[in-house]
Amino acid sequence: MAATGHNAAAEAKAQGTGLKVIAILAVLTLVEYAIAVTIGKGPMLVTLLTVAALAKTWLILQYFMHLPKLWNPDGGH
Amino acid sequence: MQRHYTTLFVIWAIVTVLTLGAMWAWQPFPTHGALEAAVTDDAFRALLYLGSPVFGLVIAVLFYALWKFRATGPDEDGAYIEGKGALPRVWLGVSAALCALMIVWPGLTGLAELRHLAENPDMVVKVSAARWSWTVEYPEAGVKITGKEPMVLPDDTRIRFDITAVDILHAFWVPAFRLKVDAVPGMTTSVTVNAHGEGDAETDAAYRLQCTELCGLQHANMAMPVRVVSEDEFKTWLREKQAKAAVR
Amino acid sequence: MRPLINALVLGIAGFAFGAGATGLFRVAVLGREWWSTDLSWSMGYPFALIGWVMGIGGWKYWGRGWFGLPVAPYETTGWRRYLDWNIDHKVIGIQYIVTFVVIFLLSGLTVLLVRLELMRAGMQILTEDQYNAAMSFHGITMVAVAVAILLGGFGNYVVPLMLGARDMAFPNLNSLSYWLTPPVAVLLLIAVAMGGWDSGWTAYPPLSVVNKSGQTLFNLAVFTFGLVSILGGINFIVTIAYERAAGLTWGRLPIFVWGALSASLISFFFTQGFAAALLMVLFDRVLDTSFFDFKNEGSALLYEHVFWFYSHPAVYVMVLPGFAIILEILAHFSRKPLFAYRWVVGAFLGIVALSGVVWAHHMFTSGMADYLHAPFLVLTEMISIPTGIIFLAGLGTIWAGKLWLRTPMLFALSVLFNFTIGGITGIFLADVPTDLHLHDTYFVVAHFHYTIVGGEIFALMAAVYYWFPKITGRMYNETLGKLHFWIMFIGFQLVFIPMFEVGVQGMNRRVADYPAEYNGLNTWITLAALFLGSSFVFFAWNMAMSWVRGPIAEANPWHARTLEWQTSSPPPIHNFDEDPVITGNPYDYGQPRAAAHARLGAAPAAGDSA
Amino acid sequence: MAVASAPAHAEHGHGSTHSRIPINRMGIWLFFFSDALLFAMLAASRFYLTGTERPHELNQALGLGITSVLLLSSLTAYRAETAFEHGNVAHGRAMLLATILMGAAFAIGVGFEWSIAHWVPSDPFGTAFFSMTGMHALHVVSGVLFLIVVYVRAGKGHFPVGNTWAVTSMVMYWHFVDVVWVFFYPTLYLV
Repeated sequence: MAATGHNAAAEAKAQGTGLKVIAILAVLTLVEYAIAVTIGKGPMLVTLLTVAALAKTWLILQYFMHLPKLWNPDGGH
Repeated sequence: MQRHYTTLFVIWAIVTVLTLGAMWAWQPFPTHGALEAAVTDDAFRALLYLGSPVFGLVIAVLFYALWKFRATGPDEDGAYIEGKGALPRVWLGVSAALCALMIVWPGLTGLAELRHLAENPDMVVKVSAARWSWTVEYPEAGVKITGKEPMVLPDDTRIRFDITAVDILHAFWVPAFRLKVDAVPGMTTSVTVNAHGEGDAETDAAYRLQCTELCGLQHANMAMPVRVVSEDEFKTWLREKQAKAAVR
Repeated sequence: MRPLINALVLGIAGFAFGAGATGLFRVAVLGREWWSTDLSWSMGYPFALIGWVMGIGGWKYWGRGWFGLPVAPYETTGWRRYLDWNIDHKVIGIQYIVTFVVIFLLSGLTVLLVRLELMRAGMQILTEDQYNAAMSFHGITMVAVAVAILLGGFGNYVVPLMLGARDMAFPNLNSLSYWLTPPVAVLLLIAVAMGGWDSGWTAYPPLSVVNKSGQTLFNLAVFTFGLVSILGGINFIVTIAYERAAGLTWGRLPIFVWGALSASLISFFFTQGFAAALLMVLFDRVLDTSFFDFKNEGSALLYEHVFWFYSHPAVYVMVLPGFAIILEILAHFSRKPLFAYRWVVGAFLGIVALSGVVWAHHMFTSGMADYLHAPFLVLTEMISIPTGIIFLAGLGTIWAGKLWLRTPMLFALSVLFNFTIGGITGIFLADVPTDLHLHDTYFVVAHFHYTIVGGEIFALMAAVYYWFPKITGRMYNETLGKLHFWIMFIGFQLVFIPMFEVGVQGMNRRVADYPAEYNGLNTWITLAALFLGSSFVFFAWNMAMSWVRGPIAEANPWHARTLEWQTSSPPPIHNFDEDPVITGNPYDYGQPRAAAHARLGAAPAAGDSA
Repeated sequence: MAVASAPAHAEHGHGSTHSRIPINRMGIWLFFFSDALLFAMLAASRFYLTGTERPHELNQALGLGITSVLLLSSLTAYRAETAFEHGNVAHGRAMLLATILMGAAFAIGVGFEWSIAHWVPSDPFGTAFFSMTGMHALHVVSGVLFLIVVYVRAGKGHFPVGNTWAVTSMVMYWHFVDVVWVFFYPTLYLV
């Protein structure tokens, strides 16, 4: 099974998704760092950082941890 | 069925009246030593009276069911009543209304009254708690007392206590005054009391400054006697204290 | 006995490893004494816990599988199953029930000591230190019993049966949860032997930070217990979501399952609050952090917020299964459908939701910001609305029923009485003006005993008598049962009604001594407490004797419709010989045309006639 | 977590009638949620104690560095899971190894941060900093240990296509640890 059932196309597609997600995550992290450096402190910074962290969490939950499989076991990512 | 409900209603009325009577006769309160006592005790009474018909209803249904709806085995079934009709809605409406009433009165109104009574105090007393004793300071007179010496307060005066602790949590409570607040280290909490009527710890346990937040070994004995005296007597006492402090 | 010995040996070895490694680090790197009670216990205990769980069978039957190694076949039979790792939910349920009944009785004896000390003003039989230790021990053990016995004990035994499942969703996790509880009891007893801790069950800092070392053991024990609670909660939620028999829709679930689900949701959502609070105290004690050290900008109020964020919802973990059990029993013993079933489910879920937003009513006198008083007053009093619905269901169910007054029914009816008093007096404590006087007085003690003992422990007794024939296959003695009920019921009123009065009069709680003015009522309370305590002699005697040689019980002595009664008593290892199919509602009494609740395989279920 | 791999289950529960995977998945998600609450309490305490100020200058380069390493390890963990699901064991193991190494690097980074910290645990920020990073590092280290077990088992061919739940669950745990850091990084370094 291990070698013969190897569905190369599907695997490549899934791995591609991972690369896209990590790219967005990296950008978001850099954005976080950049706004922290530029704004310094205050409620605006806290709000923006919260938004960025929630966005990152959503990406990881959705694509890396396959949250949708909870209610849709066969589908999702 | 009609007959059942009539009898139930009569029993409910009787139980409620009896409960109300018992609650009216019940006098558990310690001495009224402050205007605040009237607020809290009135709220207490109001809740007792509001609770009586509720209590009465439960007792009446329980009693009636035990009296009339008995069986000796599982062979016979009761009436098929699913409770899907209007009753739950009515019950929800009535209980929500009762709840709203209790929130507003005596809850929020009492809270507002207490806040009103706390405005613009006549004098400030500083209280400091430590394991396991109280230290009370009259900053204007420069008098400080501690240990088992009584804290003396003037009658008919609005007194704000500024309370803190030096080590761990304690709580300030004089049963005659009703109000209570924690003594928190690193923080000043306050409680305002309108002393009303003279009293002495010698004859009345309600006049004691009792710690009510568990503070370890001697928690139970962490109490300072309280005396409420007339304003003149209070001034005399303060002067004596000042004189003694000067000699030392 | 083998598993127990293995567990003890590995537990001690684990402790030696953890504490030893820490000691070595302290000597070699820091150049200090090798032993430091707080730190050595904190580091030794986790390894002791791992050793204990592995020794009892967690490694042999479960852990090996994680590493791809073959697990041992399970061969233990008879009573030895109860002293071994076992994944049968029925065995685990009995383990919980017996363990916590024993702790309950032990804690009850402790409180009699406390009451004897309080019989007169002044110190008589205990020192202040011993008093605080006894009072704290009573507090935490009874909280643990109240949290675990209904959900862990009867929940484990009955819920899978009611669902028509063969077991819980995670049987090994279930066994792990149970086997984490003996170390909790052992740790608390060692803490008492070391001189106890004097901060009560609430363990407020800064006292709990500067307290003696028994506090560290307390924190470790209760942290472990929190883990039990969370793992158990997760297991119930998943079981109820995924292991229901065919045809068992959400609208057909017996109400006890809903109670167990609601309580599990609460312990799952909120227990981490207590865990976090205990962990912070532990950090302050052993790692020199300053969460609560006011000299370093720490805050004692932080603990109170985090602590009550769990510990208020915890009371619903205790009483919701209690309510559910009595509603169950009221329906079966009145031979009537449960009144307003859907409303009750709504009320349970409403309580789950509200429970998370009322915690600060424990803090009206704590010195927290003034503007928080009014909102928490409003939210807290709103809890009376769903609770009222539960009362409607109870009263509506017995109305026009055919009440069969066996012992379980008597206990169930008494809950309605007790909780009325408990509920109404709760309003006094939610109401800020009265609470400012009543907070931390005996009024509070009376109130929560009326809710937790009156609401839950009476329901527990109802459950014990109700399911006794199912669990043991034997019938209890009805006369002894009724005697137990009447002594307990009357004794309970005699103890706790006067406590309301003495509290209002000005006696504060958790005191070893009090002004002589309160002598009269306290003497009365102590004598009544001895009377109340005597009822448990009848209970223990009845249980022990009936279990060993009571008359053999039928499969369904109460002629109840729910699923657990449709299998043999006690049930076979996989609960049902054939997987049941649910075909009707659980409480359709008095309706001749109603479908049976369940069909077992092809054969018609017993009790269909109902 | 690797609940399903215990054969004792097959005879208990409904075994063949419905799949264990959705049940295990629900269980592990509930565990994550519950554990997340503990971290949330710690993070909330940090704001309660020190407000939204950052009283000390932290080593920003180090912070960004270890954050990037942890984030990147989520990608390798994801790639490992996907590879195992498609029977690509060799690639899966390589990616697992990369994840383990990056996880270890993260833990070492935190240890280094601790050693250069110029604040102490009794300082209010130190209280929050050490307890939050300590709690998180404990999860990282246990995650690394779990991943090592999975790595070794994978080498023995324990995870053929269709039986990769043990890999999936451990990888999910790893992502969870990463999500916690997604919040802790700004909370400790950036605010």
